[in-house]
Amino acid sequence: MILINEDWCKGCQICITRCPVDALEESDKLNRRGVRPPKLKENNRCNFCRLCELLCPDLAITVIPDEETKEKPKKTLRPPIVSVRSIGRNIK
Amino acid sequence: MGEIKTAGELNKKYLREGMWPTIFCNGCGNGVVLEYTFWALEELGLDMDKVAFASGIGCSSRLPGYINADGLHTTHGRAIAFATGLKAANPDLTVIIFTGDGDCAGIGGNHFIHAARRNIDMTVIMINNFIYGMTGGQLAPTTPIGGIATTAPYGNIEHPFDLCVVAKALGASYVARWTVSHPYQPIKSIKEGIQKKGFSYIEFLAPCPTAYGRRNKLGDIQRLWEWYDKNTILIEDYERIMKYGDEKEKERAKKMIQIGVFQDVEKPEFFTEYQKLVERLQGNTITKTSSVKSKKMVVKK
Amino acid sequence: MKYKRDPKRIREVLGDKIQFILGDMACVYGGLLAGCSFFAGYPITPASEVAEGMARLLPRVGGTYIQMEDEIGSLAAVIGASWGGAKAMTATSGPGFSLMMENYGYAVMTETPCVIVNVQRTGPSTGQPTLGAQGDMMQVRWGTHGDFEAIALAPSTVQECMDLTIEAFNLAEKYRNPVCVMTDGEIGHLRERIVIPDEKELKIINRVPATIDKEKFIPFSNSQIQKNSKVPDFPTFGTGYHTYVTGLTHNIYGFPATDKQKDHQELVLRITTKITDDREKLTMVEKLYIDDAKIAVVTYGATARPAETAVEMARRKGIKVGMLRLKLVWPFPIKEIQNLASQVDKIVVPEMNLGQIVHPIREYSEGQCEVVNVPKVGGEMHLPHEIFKYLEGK
Amino acid sequence: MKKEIRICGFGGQGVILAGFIIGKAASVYMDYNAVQSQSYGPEARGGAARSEIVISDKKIGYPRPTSVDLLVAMSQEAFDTYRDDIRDDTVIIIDPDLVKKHSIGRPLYKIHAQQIAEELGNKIVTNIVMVGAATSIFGFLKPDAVRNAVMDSVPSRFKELNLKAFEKGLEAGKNAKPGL
Repeated sequence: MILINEDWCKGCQICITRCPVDALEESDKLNRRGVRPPKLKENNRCNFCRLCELLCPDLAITVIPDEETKEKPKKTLRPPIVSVRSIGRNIK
Repeated sequence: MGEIKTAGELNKKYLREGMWPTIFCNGCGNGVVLEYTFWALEELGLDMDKVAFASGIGCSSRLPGYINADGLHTTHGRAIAFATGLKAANPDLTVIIFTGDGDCAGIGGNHFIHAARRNIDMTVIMINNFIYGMTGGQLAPTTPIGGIATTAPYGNIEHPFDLCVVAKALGASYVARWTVSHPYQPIKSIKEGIQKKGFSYIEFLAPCPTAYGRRNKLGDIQRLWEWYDKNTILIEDYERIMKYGDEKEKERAKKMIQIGVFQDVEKPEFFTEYQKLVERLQGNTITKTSSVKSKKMVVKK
Repeated sequence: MKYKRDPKRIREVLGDKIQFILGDMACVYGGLLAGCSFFAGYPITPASEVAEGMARLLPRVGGTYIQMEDEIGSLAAVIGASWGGAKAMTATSGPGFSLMMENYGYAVMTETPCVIVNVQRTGPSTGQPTLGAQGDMMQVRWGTHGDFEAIALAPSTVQECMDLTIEAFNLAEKYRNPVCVMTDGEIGHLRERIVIPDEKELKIINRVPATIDKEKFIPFSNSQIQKNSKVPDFPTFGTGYHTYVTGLTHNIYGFPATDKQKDHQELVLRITTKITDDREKLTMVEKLYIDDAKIAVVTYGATARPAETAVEMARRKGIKVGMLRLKLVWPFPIKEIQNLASQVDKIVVPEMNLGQIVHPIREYSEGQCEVVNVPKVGGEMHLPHEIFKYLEGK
Repeated sequence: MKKEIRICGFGGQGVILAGFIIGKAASVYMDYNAVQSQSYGPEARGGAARSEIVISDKKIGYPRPTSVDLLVAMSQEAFDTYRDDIRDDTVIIIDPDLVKKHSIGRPLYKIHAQQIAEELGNKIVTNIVMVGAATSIFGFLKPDAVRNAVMDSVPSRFKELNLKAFEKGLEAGKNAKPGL
């Protein structure tokens, strides 16, 4: 479950674009500022990684892991910027 | 970590009531840094009565206003100097400074340099958005070459200022740089910085969609955030490439901004050393500045 | 380290009760006696001896001395220390004082008690570093931007350098305002005898710390102030009040209210009237032969010394001359000047500048008598006869 | 009663300390009012330096000498620069080895202060020798008071040397006769 403090949302959509499992989308309703806060998609693979919660610049998202979920909440690690495998492949 | 598990509860604990939402623009990185700081404080479990925040002038300097703790919102560039006095008066306080690139590298550069040199126990969180955001997008000491600002309308020709290199050279105890786009390493760094007895400098590359992004073809918030991922390189990766990589890789890496922990050392801290000085002086019998009393006499006129 | 004022240790460190010391050093003694536990400064002639004295003595009484990177940082650190609960001071001279102007205004706006010793010299710019002058008497009053009231004292002797530094701390704590001790290169570099007051002779005022329930406390309002207090209680950082202190126009809770006319007006009126309401209580003057005087010298600081000699010379010649010395120059003692102007035919104002305090004297004498500007610039005190010649005639 | 004293010499010779000692002796140990001031600045080392003391039984207004009662000169340049306001009865003491051109048509006291100090092993105490000589020649200052002030003002490891210098100066002053 994610809770959105809708009036705090400024509509940057960082949560939507950064979600590793593409679980969020714009909602239909407009908030006080005239932006559409995010919501979980009908069918989503949210694994409660909490990235959206941490990245939201306006502290508007709270992720609450569902009680019945068997899957353990995961921590998202920083993806390597340069693939380590590619490094030094030309060493003679 | 304490009881608090969700952002909602965290915000209730650390945000000053009634102050949120912020004055920051849509997509601004300042709020993210604040959230990271809250998580770090929460994981450390500090008593917020004993944590004080200081800031200068600029967007980032408004952050202490949102935190439910003592906050000193000072004059432009001077936060570190104010914090020096605050720490001297009460060394039990954990002092955290929020500052921006203009505030810290521009007008406040000298205070930054000397606090790092003295190794005063404080944590400086510098939010670098490459621009003077609050005043509307003027050239900052950190603006990349070619960057457009209202006061560099034809592209910046100045060499940008890398404060991490400066802090490292001055021997600051802890120096790190991260982007706001990934949460875990920065939270860890803030934690380590606060725990470090000495001067800690943590820089965040944070987007300013309004004043910087818009003028530099990065107006789209998503693209701006992506820019940070594409243009930064972990210091470990950078070093590996410099050692083993081919010329092309090296060229590419050199153009990127290095991120990571640049320095993490133990070094005598100013007020700890000062305390030793006081104990040394007070332990000794005080050598009198004036005459020995028994010898004193007043000769009658 | 938390500082606790220890009278025994202070006396031990200061040494003999009667000493022959520099004016600058007397400011150090005054600070220590008042309970100053933090000094931040930057070397500048002729004020460096204050920093040197503090560096030598402060750690011995358990206080903290730090040499900052400039004067801007010095006053910043002093204000920071004050919010940390310390009695704090700095010392500087003209150019350094100019650099402090922004944070001086910050201290006024945030109601931060602190003391600035200004061992004045002349300018513009670097001017004459090694010589004394009264170059900043107007800068202290009008130097920072916006509306504010200054509290400034002007010692004429080495003893007063100590006494008025103690007084400066008392006023700073009482009114929660920066207080300046406007000494000068002449007095600062003069050695004279001082008598250190005993502990029981000392009157020490400390700020009132906030004790009200943390939920109910309003940090920047007069609504909760204690009886006999002029200012809100002080919510020292680290005591759990979670106060937000800003140089921006703020409301009674301390939060920015930059676009609110009413909040700004209320704030600025509160921080100025706390001082102007007490103008007469604050007035500190010394009078010499004023009762029957037809000519008066109005003077302050170093200039009072040759002026006094000149007045004595005139009295010996039977001229009815008196002297009014302002020990506290700001807030300006309006009533004293009005009264004097209605009594005498002429007011003579010798100053080691081209004329600064002569202006408010002229303003408040309201045309009742002639006001004569007797300037002397170039780093030398007036010779007594240079003042005396204005006392002859009429 | 008012006494005005000027001590002058090279920067670094200790003229300011000499003035301080005399001022302290008068104000702390003889209970007079005294003020001491000095020239200070870029010329303090290398050029002429001076230290001035005004002693009075009344409150001291103007803190500088207006007419000097005692002039002590320890360098030619200082002697030439700072003797413009002397009176006929001003007591003048010089070190003839340092102020070679001192024939000004009136008698003055000559104390080989630096020579005496060197005989004691360190010319650093030249100023204290002069203070001793000035004490006995000028006659106004009580030797005990000045001795106390000397002992207060020097580091403990040099106390003995300074005391010797003072006594030697005192003695030299007693035996000195004014000459042209």
